Amino acid sequence: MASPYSEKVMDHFRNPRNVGEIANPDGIGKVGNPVCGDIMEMYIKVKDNVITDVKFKTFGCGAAIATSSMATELIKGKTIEEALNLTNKAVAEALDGLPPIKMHCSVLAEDAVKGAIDDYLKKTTGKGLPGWKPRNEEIHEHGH
Amino acid sequence: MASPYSEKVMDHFRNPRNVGEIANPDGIGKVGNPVCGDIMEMYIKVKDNVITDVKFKTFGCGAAIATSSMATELIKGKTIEEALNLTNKAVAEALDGLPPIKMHCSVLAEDAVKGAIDDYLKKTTGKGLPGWKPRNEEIHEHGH
Amino acid sequence: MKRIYLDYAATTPTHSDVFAAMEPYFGEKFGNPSSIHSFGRETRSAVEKAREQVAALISAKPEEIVFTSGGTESNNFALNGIAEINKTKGNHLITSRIEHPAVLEPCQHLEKQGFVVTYLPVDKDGLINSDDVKKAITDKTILVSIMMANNEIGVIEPIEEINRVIKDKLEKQGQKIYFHVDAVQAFGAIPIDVNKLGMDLLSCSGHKLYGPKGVGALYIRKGTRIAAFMRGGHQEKNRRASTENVPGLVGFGKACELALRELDSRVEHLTGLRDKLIKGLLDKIPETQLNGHPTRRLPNNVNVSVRYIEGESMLLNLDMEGIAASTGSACTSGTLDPSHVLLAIGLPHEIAHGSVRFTLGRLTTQEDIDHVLDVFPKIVEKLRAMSPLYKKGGK
Amino acid sequence: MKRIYLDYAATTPTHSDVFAAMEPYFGEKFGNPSSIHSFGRETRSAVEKAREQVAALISAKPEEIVFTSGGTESNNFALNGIAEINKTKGNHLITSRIEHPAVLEPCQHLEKQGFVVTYLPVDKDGLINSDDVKKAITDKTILVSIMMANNEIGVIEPIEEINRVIKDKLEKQGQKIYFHVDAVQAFGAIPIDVNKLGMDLLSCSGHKLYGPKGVGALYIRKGTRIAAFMRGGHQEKNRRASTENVPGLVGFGKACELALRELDSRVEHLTGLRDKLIKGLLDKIPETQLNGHPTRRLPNNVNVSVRYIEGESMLLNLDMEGIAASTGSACTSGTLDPSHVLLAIGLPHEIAHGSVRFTLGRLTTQEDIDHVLDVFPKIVEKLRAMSPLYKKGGK
Ligand SMILES: Cc1ncc(COP(=O)(O)O)c(C=O)c1O
Ligand SMILES: Cc1ncc(COP(=O)(O)O)c(C=O)c1O
Repeated sequence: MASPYSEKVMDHFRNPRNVGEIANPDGIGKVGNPVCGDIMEMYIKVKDNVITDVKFKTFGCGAAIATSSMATELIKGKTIEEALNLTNKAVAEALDGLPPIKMHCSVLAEDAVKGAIDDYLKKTTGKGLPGWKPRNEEIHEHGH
Repeated sequence: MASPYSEKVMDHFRNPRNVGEIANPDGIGKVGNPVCGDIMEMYIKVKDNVITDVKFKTFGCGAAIATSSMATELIKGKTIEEALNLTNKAVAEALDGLPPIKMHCSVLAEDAVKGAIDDYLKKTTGKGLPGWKPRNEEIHEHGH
Repeated sequence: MKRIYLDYAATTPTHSDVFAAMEPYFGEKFGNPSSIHSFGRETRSAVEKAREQVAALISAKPEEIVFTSGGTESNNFALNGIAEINKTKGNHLITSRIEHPAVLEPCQHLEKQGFVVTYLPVDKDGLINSDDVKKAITDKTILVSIMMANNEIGVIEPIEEINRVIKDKLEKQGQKIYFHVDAVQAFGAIPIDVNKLGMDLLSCSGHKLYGPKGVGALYIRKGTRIAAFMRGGHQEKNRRASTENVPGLVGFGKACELALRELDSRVEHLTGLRDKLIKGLLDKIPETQLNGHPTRRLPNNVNVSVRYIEGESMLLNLDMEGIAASTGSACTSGTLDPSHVLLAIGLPHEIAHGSVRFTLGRLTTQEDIDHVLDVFPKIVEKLRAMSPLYKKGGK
Repeated sequence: MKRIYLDYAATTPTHSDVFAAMEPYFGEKFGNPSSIHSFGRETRSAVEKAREQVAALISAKPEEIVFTSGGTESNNFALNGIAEINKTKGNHLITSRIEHPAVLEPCQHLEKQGFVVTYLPVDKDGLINSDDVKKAITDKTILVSIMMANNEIGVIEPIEEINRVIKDKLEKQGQKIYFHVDAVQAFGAIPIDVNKLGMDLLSCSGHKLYGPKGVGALYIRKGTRIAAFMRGGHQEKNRRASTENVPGLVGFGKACELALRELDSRVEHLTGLRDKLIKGLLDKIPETQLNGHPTRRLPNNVNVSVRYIEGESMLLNLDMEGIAASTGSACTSGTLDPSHVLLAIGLPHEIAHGSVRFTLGRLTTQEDIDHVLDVFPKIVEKLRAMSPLYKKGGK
């Protein structure tokens, strides 16, 4: 029983922004797994602590694609700290909301961003994001 | 959930034959009771062992009225023995059938005839119909 | 011959506006509301609109409405669903002797499963006493089910008072007892506000208020846990599986919208006709009595007992004159016992057998009533003339 | 944009002849079939005619048909009703892993009440092995419920063989096991003869064969005892209370009449289109597979898995092009697990997530299929381009 998506979601689904890969990324976030039906990969390019470029690839439903797309827009040109402040709620709100059963997609998008930053920090500082791990496993359990 | 009655039933219901009482009857049969919602009274006039006149009064549903009416037609001009051979099935068949839940009305009609003859025999011979009693009580129980 | 329909409590004709609202949802907008494509989205929103229309008629929230296939399902759902969820808390149910079979039969079935049911009596007018409800409550009571208005004699029960008794139990002893109301006859016929009346569950059915047959709803107050009655797909938030009857629900919604808009004028129109018919019958036909409370009754219900004659034979004669009515006589029901409702108000069997119900509707006119008052006394006379119980010149 | 509907397994548009047959029963012939007056008699006979039409489609007797509100109710009724009546004889049920939720959920609910249910596996084509049924039978087995045709992958199960296994048990050991068949998808789509196939109960639903939504039937072989599911009035010989949905039943009957008349030509038309679509999809889109047996399948069912991409995103793209289809992906169902049917035939999760079902119907044309074969490969290409699982040039 799917509720229709908002116009914003459909816009990002129809014309996803920043699709693709970055050849030599400064960080890659890979979250989700095929069992759940959602996989997101996010690639970032960072210069002077600013995310100068970002691309994604997503296997997943309409909401997964739209949240990925929206997340890339929201962090492009932002500092690492700003990007880390991005919450899944903010992604969902920027899309004028998501149906309740699709909220996990926004979590995935937030996690993909965090994953990419974690990877970037590991590469540059040797230490990742303190205490961070993707939440999708957890959510998967709640979904049942 | 009542099935519609046959045309014959409706004809006898619309224009019941032999309605009324007989002033000085040779026999009266009274069967049924108000609890069940059916009461029949049958009056007969007998001459030389032949039923020369018959009338009825009935409190009851359409089938009760139609079966009373049909029963009077079927025994009028008949000998006592012929009248005693009248079965409820014969009454129902003469009416082109009755809905199953209404078959008890034909039993009542048969019993009203028997009751009137029983009464006539008691009056004339001092003994009624051997072993006879109205069946409506029985049927009432089965109806539940 | 012009036919006069006076059996609106049995069912009503679908209103032409209702039919017009339904029509596009058969061949044109036919998608399954669970589908995500455009065909499904257009029916999904139609179903949600219908839910709002139904909710509005009783001042409920749309999410408190679960659609069903009719009043019977709503009642079975409410009783079984509440009993199942709460069986560890208690096994006692309270209802009344004059409920519709769609409440009584599920109750009897629950008795076979170990539940205990109290069937409250009513007074001679058909009214349930809220004190009786109070006295019947035990610490094992989990559910009270009382109808809002009786389908045979039209009496309107003191739902608000009964609810107060039940809520008292919660406030004073902390015992939560669910209150279900079968409002199938009252819904759309008299004003209902679930918040003022306070019940937890309420049953209604579309075909009693100029909506289509085969649809109904169960109002379930927010926060009420209930076991599903039909299991399968995720429809109705897992509370009632099965592909939605979209045109039916759209029609039901429309019927509720019309009922809400026209409620006052319908009540006024019907009350006038009802009282005219009651007065006319009692005046013109000796030894006739009204069944059910004279004023605390549905605006459209007239139920009379006519002594010495039987209900079905009156109905058939009325039908021959083109007048459609109903009876509480056993003869139409497949059993030999007359209406349990008429027996519950204390009528002896032979008088209960001799009752007729006229229920009026939107399309009933003064002329219709005049016609009945002209025809019916003659029918009574004819039948009394052949009744062994009736002795001419009064008994 | 012209819209192309390819989701006939979800629901069908009401046939115009069906609608025409129903129309008079809303506002004009609206009586309650239980009423004895003329308004009731005309709808009573309409209901009985509909019963004959439904019975005729499966070579049953009219009195073996009980009307319900749809396939879900028929399934719930059959499973609960047989389990309840026979619980003293045994507590074991057998069904399959690929049944519709309207069978699986009632089974799970019966498990909570102490029944034991065996869920049989299927092979990679979706077929149940009648030997597995045989092995699963214990002396506590009272009911076997197997669907005739699967709603997702269209596979047609060996009902006649399974019935033989069950009847063997009766003949050799004198153990009566009831056989229920959910034929909601097969009914009107392929020939069904209840006497040849031998089941005791069979479920069907009106809206899957161009009849209205909200009506269905349960075939109950003569002599089969079953507990009522809805209790109340005496409708359907006490087996299913509630005022009959007269227009719905009339429409359902008409739809069955049409299906019977047109069955052969529908099968021929659909089989041709189905095979064209299957071939076209597999030819045009690399790394795509057909789900369900290639020939023992419903004439209108095409279910394919497209690697590396997810079902809902395919559906939304199809919908943007005006094409309505369905998916076994979790994303439409409110859970995260993909279709239990696709998992049961052994698909890994990620492939199950990437499946699409096209179901064809009376009004589907060659041009529609051509259009899908033109549009869909482009959608796949677009989605694969953004999939992290897809490495260009094949992986
Ligand atoms: C009071 C009452 N409850 C329940 C019902 C059952 O409703 P339905 O026939 O729609 O199932 C009716 C009507 O028959 C009724 O009058
Ligand atoms: C195989 C099967 N069984 C049962 C059902 C349930 O039917 P309905 O939606 O009419 O209740 C469906 C359809 O959704 C089905 O495909």
